[in-house]
Amino acid sequence: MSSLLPEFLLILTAFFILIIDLFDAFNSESSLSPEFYALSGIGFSIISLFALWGYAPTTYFGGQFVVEEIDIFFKGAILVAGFFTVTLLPAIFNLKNLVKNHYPEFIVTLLFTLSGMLFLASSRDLVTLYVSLEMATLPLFALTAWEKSKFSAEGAIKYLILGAVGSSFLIFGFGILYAFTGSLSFESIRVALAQPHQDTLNLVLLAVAFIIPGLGFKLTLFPFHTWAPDAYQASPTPVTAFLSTASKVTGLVLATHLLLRIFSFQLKDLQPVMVVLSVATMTLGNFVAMKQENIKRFMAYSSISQAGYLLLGFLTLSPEGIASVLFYSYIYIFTNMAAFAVITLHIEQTQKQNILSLKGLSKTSPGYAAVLMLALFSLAGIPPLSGFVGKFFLFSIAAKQGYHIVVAIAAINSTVSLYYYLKIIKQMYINSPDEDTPSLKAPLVTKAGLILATMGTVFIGLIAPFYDQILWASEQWFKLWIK
Amino acid sequence: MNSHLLEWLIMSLFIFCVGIYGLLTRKSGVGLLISLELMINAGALNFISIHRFLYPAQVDAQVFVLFVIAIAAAEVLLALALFMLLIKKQQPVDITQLNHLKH
Amino acid sequence: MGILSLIVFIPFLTAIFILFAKSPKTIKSIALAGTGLHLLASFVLTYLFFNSPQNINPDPTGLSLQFVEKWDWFSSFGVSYFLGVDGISLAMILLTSVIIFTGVLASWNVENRSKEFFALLLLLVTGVFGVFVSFDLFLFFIFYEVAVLPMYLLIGIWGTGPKEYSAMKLTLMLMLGSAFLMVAFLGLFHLSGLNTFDMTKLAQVNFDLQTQRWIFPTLFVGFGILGALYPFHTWSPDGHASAPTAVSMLHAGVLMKLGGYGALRIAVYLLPEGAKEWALFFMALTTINILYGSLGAIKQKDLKYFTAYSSVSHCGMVLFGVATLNFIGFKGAVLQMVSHGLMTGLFFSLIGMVYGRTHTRIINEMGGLAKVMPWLATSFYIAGFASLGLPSLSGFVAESQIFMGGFMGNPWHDLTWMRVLTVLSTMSIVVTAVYVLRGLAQVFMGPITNLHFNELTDASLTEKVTTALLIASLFFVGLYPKFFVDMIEPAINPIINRLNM
Amino acid sequence: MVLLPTWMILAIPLLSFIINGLFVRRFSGHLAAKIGTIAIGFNFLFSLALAYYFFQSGELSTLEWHTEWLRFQSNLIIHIGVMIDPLSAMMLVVVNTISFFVHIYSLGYMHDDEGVGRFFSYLSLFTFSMLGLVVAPNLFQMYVFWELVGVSSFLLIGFYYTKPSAVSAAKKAFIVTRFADLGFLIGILLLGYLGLSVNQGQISSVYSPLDFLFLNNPDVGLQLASSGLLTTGLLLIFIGAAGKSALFPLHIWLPDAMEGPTPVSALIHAATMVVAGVYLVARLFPLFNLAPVALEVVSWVGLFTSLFAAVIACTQDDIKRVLAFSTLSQIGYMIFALGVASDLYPLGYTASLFHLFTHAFFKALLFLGAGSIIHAVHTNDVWQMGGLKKYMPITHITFLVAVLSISGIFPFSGFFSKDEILTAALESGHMTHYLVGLFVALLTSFYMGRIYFLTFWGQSRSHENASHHPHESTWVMTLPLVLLAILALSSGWLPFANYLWFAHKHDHHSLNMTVAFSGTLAAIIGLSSAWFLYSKNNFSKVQKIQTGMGQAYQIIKAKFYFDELYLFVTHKIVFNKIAGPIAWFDKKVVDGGVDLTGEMSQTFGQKLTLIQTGQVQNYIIWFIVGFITVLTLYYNTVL
Repeated sequence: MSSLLPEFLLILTAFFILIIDLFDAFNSESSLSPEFYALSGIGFSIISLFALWGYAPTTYFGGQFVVEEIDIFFKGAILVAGFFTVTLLPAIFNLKNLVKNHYPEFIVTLLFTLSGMLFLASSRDLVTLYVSLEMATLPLFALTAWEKSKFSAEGAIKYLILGAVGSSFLIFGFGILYAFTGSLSFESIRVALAQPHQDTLNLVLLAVAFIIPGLGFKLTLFPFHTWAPDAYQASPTPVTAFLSTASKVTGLVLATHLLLRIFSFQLKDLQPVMVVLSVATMTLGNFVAMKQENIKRFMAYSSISQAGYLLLGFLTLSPEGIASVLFYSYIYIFTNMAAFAVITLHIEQTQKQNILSLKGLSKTSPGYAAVLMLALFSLAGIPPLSGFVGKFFLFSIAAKQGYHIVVAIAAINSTVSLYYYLKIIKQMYINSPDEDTPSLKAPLVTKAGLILATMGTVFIGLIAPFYDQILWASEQWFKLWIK
Repeated sequence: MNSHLLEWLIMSLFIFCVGIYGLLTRKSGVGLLISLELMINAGALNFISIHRFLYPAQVDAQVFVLFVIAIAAAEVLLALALFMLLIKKQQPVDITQLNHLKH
Repeated sequence: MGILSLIVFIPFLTAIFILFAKSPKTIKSIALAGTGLHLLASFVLTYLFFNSPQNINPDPTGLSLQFVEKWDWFSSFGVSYFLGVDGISLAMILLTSVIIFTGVLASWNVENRSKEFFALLLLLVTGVFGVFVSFDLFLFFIFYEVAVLPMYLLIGIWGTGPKEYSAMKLTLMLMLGSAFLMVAFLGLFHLSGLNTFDMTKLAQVNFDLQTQRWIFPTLFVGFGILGALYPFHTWSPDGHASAPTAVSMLHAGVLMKLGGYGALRIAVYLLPEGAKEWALFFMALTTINILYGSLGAIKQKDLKYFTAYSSVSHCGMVLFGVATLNFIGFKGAVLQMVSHGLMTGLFFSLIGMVYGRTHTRIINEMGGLAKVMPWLATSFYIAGFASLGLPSLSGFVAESQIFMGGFMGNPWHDLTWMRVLTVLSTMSIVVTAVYVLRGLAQVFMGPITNLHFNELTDASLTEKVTTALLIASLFFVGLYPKFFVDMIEPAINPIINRLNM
Repeated sequence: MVLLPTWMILAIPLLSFIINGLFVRRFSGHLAAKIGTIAIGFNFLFSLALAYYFFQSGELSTLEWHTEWLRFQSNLIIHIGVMIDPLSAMMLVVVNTISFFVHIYSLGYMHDDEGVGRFFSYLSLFTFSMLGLVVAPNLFQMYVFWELVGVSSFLLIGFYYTKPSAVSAAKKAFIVTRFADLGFLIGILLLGYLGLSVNQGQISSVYSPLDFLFLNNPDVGLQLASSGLLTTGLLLIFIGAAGKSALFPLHIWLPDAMEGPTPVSALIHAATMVVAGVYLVARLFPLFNLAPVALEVVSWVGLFTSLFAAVIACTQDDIKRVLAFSTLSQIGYMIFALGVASDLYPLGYTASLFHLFTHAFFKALLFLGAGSIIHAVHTNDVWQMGGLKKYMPITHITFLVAVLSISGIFPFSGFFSKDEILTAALESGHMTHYLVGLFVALLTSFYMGRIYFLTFWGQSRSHENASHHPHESTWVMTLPLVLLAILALSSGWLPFANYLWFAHKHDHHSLNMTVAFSGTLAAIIGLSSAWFLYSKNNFSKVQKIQTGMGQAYQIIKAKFYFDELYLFVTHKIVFNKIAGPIAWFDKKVVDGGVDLTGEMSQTFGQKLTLIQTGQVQNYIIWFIVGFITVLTLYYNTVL
């Protein structure tokens, strides 16, 4: 039972907060504000997650729910993303009128999404996969529309419609897969797909064609990314942060299940598709980000381009591949969260979302400007920050497969990405602020989250044992599974 | 792969395409939801027809379809809630008008 | 924590200290103390290098590195923190410590936001030192990009003229160069079969000709972009013109040498067959580089563009020396790196001083300054004579080696072609003489053009120390080249043996 | 071995340069002047003693001292050292004497100039580099000091740096010589390469391939000659020599070099620097001997320069320009004397060096004399002088001695050295060289007579008011004049042949009567026609001749428009047609290319933003497009 503990703790905290809200207990002065409960809930679930570390992979619900070392790392990443998102919340929800802007409900929805994502990581058959995927995505539609701004509804609706289209493609694809074995578990499908005899070959083709868009939607790959900019812009900044980190990691989890656990024998033939998709995503993400004015929309395209880099990790069926993806996703979460912390404070306190409004931030609040600069440099992949180390390992996977041209394109793309990151740094450091701009003030919790994220951005890449542990975990997984 | 199953698969593919066509042409929000439902149900139909012809014994497909239906319902619910938001802000529930967030 | 890690991280620690300092006075003195300490450390390193027992690498094509520090970092990825020093790196460390010391001195009157200025400057120099001592490609790449990145802020915030445009262009082009390098390094790593980034091990691998044929040009161009190779040099004139004095001193003096150093140390050493295929092409390209740079300098109006074009031509000579693929040519390339570093350092510091007084860098607007500032005029002339290759100054020693190397040819290239290219690039000594004398005569000689030049003052103490130190080192290299030749020759033997293998 | 180590001869001027240059000249210029003069005086005595001991010891050549300077590779090491042999001993004496006398003279001439300290430190720098060039044991060290001499001449010509004409003259001198040094450097590289290939044959592993003792070694020479590249190498080196000695195509800088103070012209542009080219050809003569084509070129270039310069000298008005062209013509003499020499008729070699020896004294005397004249009348223009005989007796007498000596009248040194050159040309069968040589001798005596009569005879034509009469210079300036006059007289009698000879030492046979007679006749004709035209004040006859020659006279007077030609080539062609377009090309095309890529990616990004139309329907279309692309892509990879 213990390996279900992380998910269970989250749901328990969610209900606990609901009950407190029921009795309207938050308004009284004595009680702690809701995010403390959420933070402690997530904290406990992280601790329980890593307590599972030593035990051999444990299976529940007849093989539908399995916790392997690799899943522990994926779940860890999701929980960390959730943790940071919660630290951002006090910055935007002014605690006086909790009831009016439904702060406790926001946290509850968030916790439900998180638990859905954790279930997804351990699912081993199509039903659990689909259910937990929807459990992870549906609350997000609600969270995107939380703000009372003019366009929040529009963004949420677009997100929902495309989400529905994506999941319908997914279901159709799963249907075709079901035709092969009659059972829904990944393992049996994978084995069945190992030697598809001639006439079912085009069926496999159709299945793949239907499933990739579903994955593409979740991972914001090129043709399926169109929802992301609008959804990121419409939602409140912490949710944008959550979308760009946690939902990105969920996409990676989905990719691990689909590409490595189901289509592992088709991976060789899928390489050209994946290469085209990743190059297209990178290039689109980087080149469009150059022309963006709005900060949130800009971060959307930046995260789309990161998805392009992450896809490179799936080009190979080797432990290094999944290890570098995981390593980079941890780095990406810490970096993005550091960046979003400053952006949330800025947008919240100046009510302006235009990049130009960042003018002279280094003079008004030097500390936050330095943090944002470090985060952006890490996103651009500049050593000695950890973004570079992560990207280097990812590109090395593509180079290992001999795709040197792809590595070249990716390298050029990261130079282009440096251009638009430097544009922001120019605003902050070179241009001078208008006279009266006040310096940014941050609630204690957000400041703590910010410091933690910055420490992660700088040090994760330098600490070798962290990567070695991830690599060991993926080797265990491959050893256990490729036999 | 007997012929009957093929007919059903083609039928579900056809419904799927109708759904897509509906999505692309409908202006009103509700029309959109209907075509979304069509697409999701086409997927479910797919499952049922395979279950009926190939693996009548296993019950997995039915479990899957039940979940699909439930989740589709949840999505529709959410969509309607969002439309309510639109209406509260005096914006018409017309998808083609919703183009303020662009480029 | 060996001496090499000390050498690399002294500037970094000084930068950290500076962040805590308050008044500009203390900031500058900490920076000066740090770089002074560093200068001392590099002299101690040189003393130890010559006197401590040399561990000679038995295999003739292997590098014999001293003071090696090697710890595993990402062991699964074959990445290790591998520092070592041989003749070439030591020469470059000496150059860099002199330039950063004089650079800090030259920027004594930077008032606005001097804390960030000195911190970034020292961060940049940490990267440069790191490159010269690291022998693991991954570590090399990290230090390589750390050296390039502060440039954007340094030029962007403290620069003059179209500073944002040139800062952005400079950073992007140099980053593009390092993109080339990343592709090549990953290619080397994966095609070598052994899972390591350690340069000494990669040097034992004989890559097949096909891979060498595409990796070598990528590497050479990647390094060439920083070393102002012909078509990719456009960032250098704008970059230097807009950069503040110390930054352009450091950049032209030291950073552009990373290109030459990398081309020699990595491109030619790891891929000898690729070098044999491509060297003649790059030799032709660098000949254009040399003549084009010097001819371009004649018509320049602004003193900084004038020096920037001259350093494009001189850096072209470094890459020309590397492309000759023979013993004398390589030694000439390294000597030219040292000599050009000192020369450009002196030139840019002087321009900074003159600009500080006349507030104009346009050559025609100035005239007859020698009467008013004799010290600056004489040091300007010494820098000019060094750049046109007057004997007894470092320029001549380096250029004669490069031209002799080019003339001697190598067994793999057609001798007459090399002779033609060498003669063409030797012509640059005349063109350099033309533009140096024209420029200096216009600025310093002749009657005083506008009147309020009369009350301009001559060099202050810090300026005198800067110019004296640089001029002394120029004369030292020019008069007693044996010191550097003995240092560099053993380090070049492995590269030559590898080519002859 | 002399009482002091020979490298002292180099160290003393260098020391005086450093002491004066860095420290003393700030405090008192005059002290610096005195230090410089004493140092060179010591050098003068030391070189005399050195030459005396060397010629006593009768050795061929001694490599006194050398240390490794620059190592190219193990078998190509460049040494800095001092080599004494008859040629360098003679040159040591010449350079040190002239330099010493010029130093004394400058004490007076530069007395009231505020940059006197700077002047004397530059003079010591020049002497140091000239001596370094003279004693160089190898070609590379000679090139090093060759450049240092070039720099010191640049500094000295541009001494009055506030005068724009002096600045451009200094620039022109340095750039033209630098252009010639390019040829010299390439020549060195070529000879170094050839030497290396010969050296592999281990002829003599003691020397590095660029040492003179190695290059002049007969069997090495033969091997070098067989390689076919020797002639090109030597011609390249001759270009270097032509640049420094201002031979025909590269002569334009010498007349402008007169912008410098007169003592500088006397020292550098009369006696020492300009003969460096002759010294270089003489030093490598055994090699030149093996390349007859090169020798031919040398002789013809020398001949043409002497004729060309002599013709122009007759038309110049500025006294220093006349002397400059006369130097050009005399150096042409020395060069063509070397050109006609060969191992069959070695007399040309000795004659050329003998003429170098004597010419140094009387040309320095002429310049110093001109200096004291200018000092007195404050103008260079010959037409504003006249009748100075009465006011400046010593200058007049010494000037006369020099004029007679250069024209080649009997007892004076010029007669002997010029006579030997003409005999060498006659005996070695170069008839044209002999005849042209004679004609040039005539022209020389004509133009020398012309300026002598114009300055010293007739009435004073100076615009200054009559009351202020020019007075004789102080003893400090006249003493060197007298000493030089004595030397100009006596140096002719020195038995030069048995000190300096090539191939075999033939005994000093008597003068060749026909040459002596024809030479003196040419001199007398020249002098008398000059006396006839210029001694009286009415110059009607001169006007008649000038109008008679018409346009030709103007062309000659304007130095055949060579200066304008060079200006045209450098400014119009190089600066505007090559450097300008390159600067433009770099700004617009190469820079433009980079900016273009920037714009292109910006517009590409702009186009891509249009995918986000905001319409949900379009997003779904993109979704389906994605589906189709995945389908087709996967289809053609699998099937």
